[in-house]
Amino acid sequence: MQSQQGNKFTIPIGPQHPALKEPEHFEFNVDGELVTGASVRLGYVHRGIEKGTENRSFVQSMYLLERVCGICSHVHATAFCLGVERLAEIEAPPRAQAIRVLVAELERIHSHMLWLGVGAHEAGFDTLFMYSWRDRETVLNLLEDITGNRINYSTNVLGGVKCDIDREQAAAIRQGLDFLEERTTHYLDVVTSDMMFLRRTRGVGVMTYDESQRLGAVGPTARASGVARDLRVDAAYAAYDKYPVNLVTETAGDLEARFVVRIKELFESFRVIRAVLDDLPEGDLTTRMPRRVKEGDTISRVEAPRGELFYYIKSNGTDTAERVKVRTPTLPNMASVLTLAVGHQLADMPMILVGIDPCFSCNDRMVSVKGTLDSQCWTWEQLRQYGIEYYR
Amino acid sequence: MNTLRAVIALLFFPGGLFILFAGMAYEWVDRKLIARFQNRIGPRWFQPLADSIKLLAKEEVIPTDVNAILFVVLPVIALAGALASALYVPIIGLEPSYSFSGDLIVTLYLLSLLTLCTGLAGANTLDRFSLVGATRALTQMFSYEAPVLLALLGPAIVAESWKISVISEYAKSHWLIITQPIGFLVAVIGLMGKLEMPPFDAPEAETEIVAGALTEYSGRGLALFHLGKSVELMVGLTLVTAFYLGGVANPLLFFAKTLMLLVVVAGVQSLLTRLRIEQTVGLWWRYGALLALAQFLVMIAYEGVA
Amino acid sequence: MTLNLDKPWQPVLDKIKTWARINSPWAIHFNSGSCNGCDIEILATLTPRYDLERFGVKLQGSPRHADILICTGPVTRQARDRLVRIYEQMPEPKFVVAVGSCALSGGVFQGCYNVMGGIDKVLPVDAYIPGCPPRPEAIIDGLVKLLTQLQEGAAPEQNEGENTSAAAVEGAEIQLDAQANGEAK
Amino acid sequence: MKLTTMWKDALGSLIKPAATQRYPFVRREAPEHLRGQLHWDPSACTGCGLCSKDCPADALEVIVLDKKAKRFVMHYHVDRCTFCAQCVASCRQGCLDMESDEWELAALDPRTFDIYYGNEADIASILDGSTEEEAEPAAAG
Repeated sequence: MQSQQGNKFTIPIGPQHPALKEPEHFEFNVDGELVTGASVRLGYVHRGIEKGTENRSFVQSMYLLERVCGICSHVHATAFCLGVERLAEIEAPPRAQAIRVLVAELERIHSHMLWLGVGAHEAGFDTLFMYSWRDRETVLNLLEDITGNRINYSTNVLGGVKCDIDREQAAAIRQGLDFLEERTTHYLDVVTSDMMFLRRTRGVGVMTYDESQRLGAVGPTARASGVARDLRVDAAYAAYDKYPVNLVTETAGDLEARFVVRIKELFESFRVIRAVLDDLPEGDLTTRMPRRVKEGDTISRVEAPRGELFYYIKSNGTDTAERVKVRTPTLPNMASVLTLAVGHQLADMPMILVGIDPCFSCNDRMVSVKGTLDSQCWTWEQLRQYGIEYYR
Repeated sequence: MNTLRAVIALLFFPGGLFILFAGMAYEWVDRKLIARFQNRIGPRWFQPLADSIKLLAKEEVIPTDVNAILFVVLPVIALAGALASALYVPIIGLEPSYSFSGDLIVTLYLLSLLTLCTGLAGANTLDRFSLVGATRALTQMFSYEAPVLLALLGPAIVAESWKISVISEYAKSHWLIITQPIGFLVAVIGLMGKLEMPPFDAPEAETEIVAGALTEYSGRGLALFHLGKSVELMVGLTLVTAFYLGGVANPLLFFAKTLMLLVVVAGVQSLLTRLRIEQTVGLWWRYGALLALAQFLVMIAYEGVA
Repeated sequence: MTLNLDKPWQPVLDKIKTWARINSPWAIHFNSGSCNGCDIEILATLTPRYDLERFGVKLQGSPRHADILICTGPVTRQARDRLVRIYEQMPEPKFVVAVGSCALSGGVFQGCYNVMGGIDKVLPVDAYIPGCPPRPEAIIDGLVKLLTQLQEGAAPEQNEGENTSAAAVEGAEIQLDAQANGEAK
Repeated sequence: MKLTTMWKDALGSLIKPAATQRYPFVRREAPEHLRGQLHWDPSACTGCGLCSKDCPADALEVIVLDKKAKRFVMHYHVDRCTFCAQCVASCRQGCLDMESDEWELAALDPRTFDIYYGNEADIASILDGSTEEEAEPAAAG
């Protein structure tokens, strides 16, 4: 991917760079401090997960796909489970669906608070980073208490969920949410009124509505530009039809708007979690899931904290998927970074980059742009060979 | 006995060892305070010492294609400049070891040596982050140097001397922070800019250009630059306290005053977002320099009237 | 640097050096293909709840400043060379800590076509921290175990230093940018 | 627009104790359901191998020595385990348990990650009998 090349001084960011916790290589052409061009080289975290699912059973694939991304692991597993369950023509019990929603929203809280901290850190406001991560520990503790792990919860099994919520845990969640709600109100005040912070966010990296439509941005990045699109509202999955979500949009499209959208989404999450706890259906946690899944293919979409997550699953009647295709939200958002970068100061680059909440482990999928590769079925060996050549 | 006195002053007190350890102590207080502001425990009391010893004992990698002599010598000059400046300021409220009329100017230039060396060191290595860091460090230096000079000349004008000891003697009876608040502000903020502390840490902004000019330095060179910085922190605090906060006094009181100043500095560091380099320059020239000049005018007018 | 062991102050100097090294481990973090679950847990160890600065740990951006290379994730083909280069850029003495199941053995990614396996396929690893991801407490536990071992046995550490120093010199001879990213496309 | 918004937090935390846990010195009690090291209870095991079949990371091997006499040995690779507890969910006899507070698994030597559960004599026979076969994966892992 490239946008406007010039033969100027080039600043590389990545693969190892303190601004990015994940390896990815960006090159910014600068004229003094002004960025005149940007390009990215993806693929450092490409592991071949989609191909990997082809020699694993559905059960094993679920855990592999959960590790596409450590921050939004639950939504990956949920998307896969919903798809496979649809193929197998079963439906997880209502209690399981509600718990999926609950964990997904807790995860959204953890992801957004993490992002708030990272955003502040990129701007050089370490105090906000420290405090938001301190408060984030509350939600991680809750997740650890419910599911048994702080990250990569492995809540889902095919046909339901593993963990239940008892009264004590519900009380703990409510208590944690009260604390978080109070803190989140404070953070909303910080990102909208801190003069020094606003100097770094207001009017920086503006993406208009039209631009976001053209670049195909998704998730909170698009919602900050006024695009009212959220799968939890538009195509409610799991139990979201029972616990409706309100859309949060902003119109400014700059970094401040992205901060505000995400923080306001936190309030939505708090509300949804409380609604789930108030009205948690009784019943089983799992239904019986056949090991072999009927032949067919399906599409499964969920709203990850970063935007729309898309799964295509094809089964050929065995216990192994024939094809799994993942499209993660960072990839469509990545184009916007390169476009927005041009014309900004070098100092704003980390902020703009982080503004889309990038997740490169999600991002590094093999994508065949129409016409560049022959459309054919690639074997494991061919892919490995292609990988070796590509990375040489 | 003059020679012996000079040797002691250079090697042990107040130059040399004492100032090194004192500088590290101040650095620890600074780090600890920031950690406390961020609701953490923070480093242990010997942390800067351990860091320095470890770095000194570590391998120093000299990249190829750099001027090796410059690469090795620059950190030494930087530290030497900072150490030498300690001889002219009233460390912990004692009389400066050496004094001559006009030593204020010399001290200020000795203090700038660190930034200059950092800039040169960055420009010497071919690494791109170092180059950007060096550019930013020098840009920032040109922006704060003039206002800080103006701010420190304010006390000099009222004391009618360019000698640090005379000015601090004068300041003993006049709390200049009350009569020259703008000068005080500019001096403190200038000190932070000099030390590249947040929010003026654009030259070494970790998330943008890794470690700025010092990216390529490892081991000894890095240790010397770090030490130079902590010495400068101590000297700068001493200077500002002596000029604006009631001059030299008994050592304990003076120490307490510098610590109070450090609390303020640490607070500013942890509460403000990093400024972009063009915002820093704008801040200094649009507000810092102009305000300091305005204060000058008021002072001169007042003197003229009085 | 030659050590003359006849000098009477040598043991004292060594002790001071070891003390300083144990109390000031600066770390650099590289993700060579992890799902970033471990990355955020490593970052979390710096935040108020766990605060690794208590032990003098600082996360550095430049490999030149670091003593400990914290690796997460299985080694992918593309990240392999960068990982090795970062290791080579670090000055001696240096240590490698592998965090997370993937970094130890490849974990769930074993058998994926672009994954080479654990970190120890590429670099000599000094401490292993299993978990998916390990809790921040477990990471602290691993670091403390590594540091305790350094305190008890300075000897194996020095041997390792000699073994790897040749590689480091080689690395220094190649013109390196501070970051392993001047790669030719 | 305010100059700073977080001064209340900052000043407050000067008075309040830090949020830091003194971890290696004071150990917080792990949550009840924490997934730590896997444990195997051989009494009900039928050697069906579902656990190792469902394991996404091949961290489990059930070595059947004598199915009738119920002589099984469980070979558990901590370094491969993803702590997902699918094996616990898969086991129909409830032999496996992951809810333990053994999460301090860090080690300096990767050999400690190979864990055998079962009768000691059986383990010894496996270790003796298959040293040649086991040598390679042990060295690599």
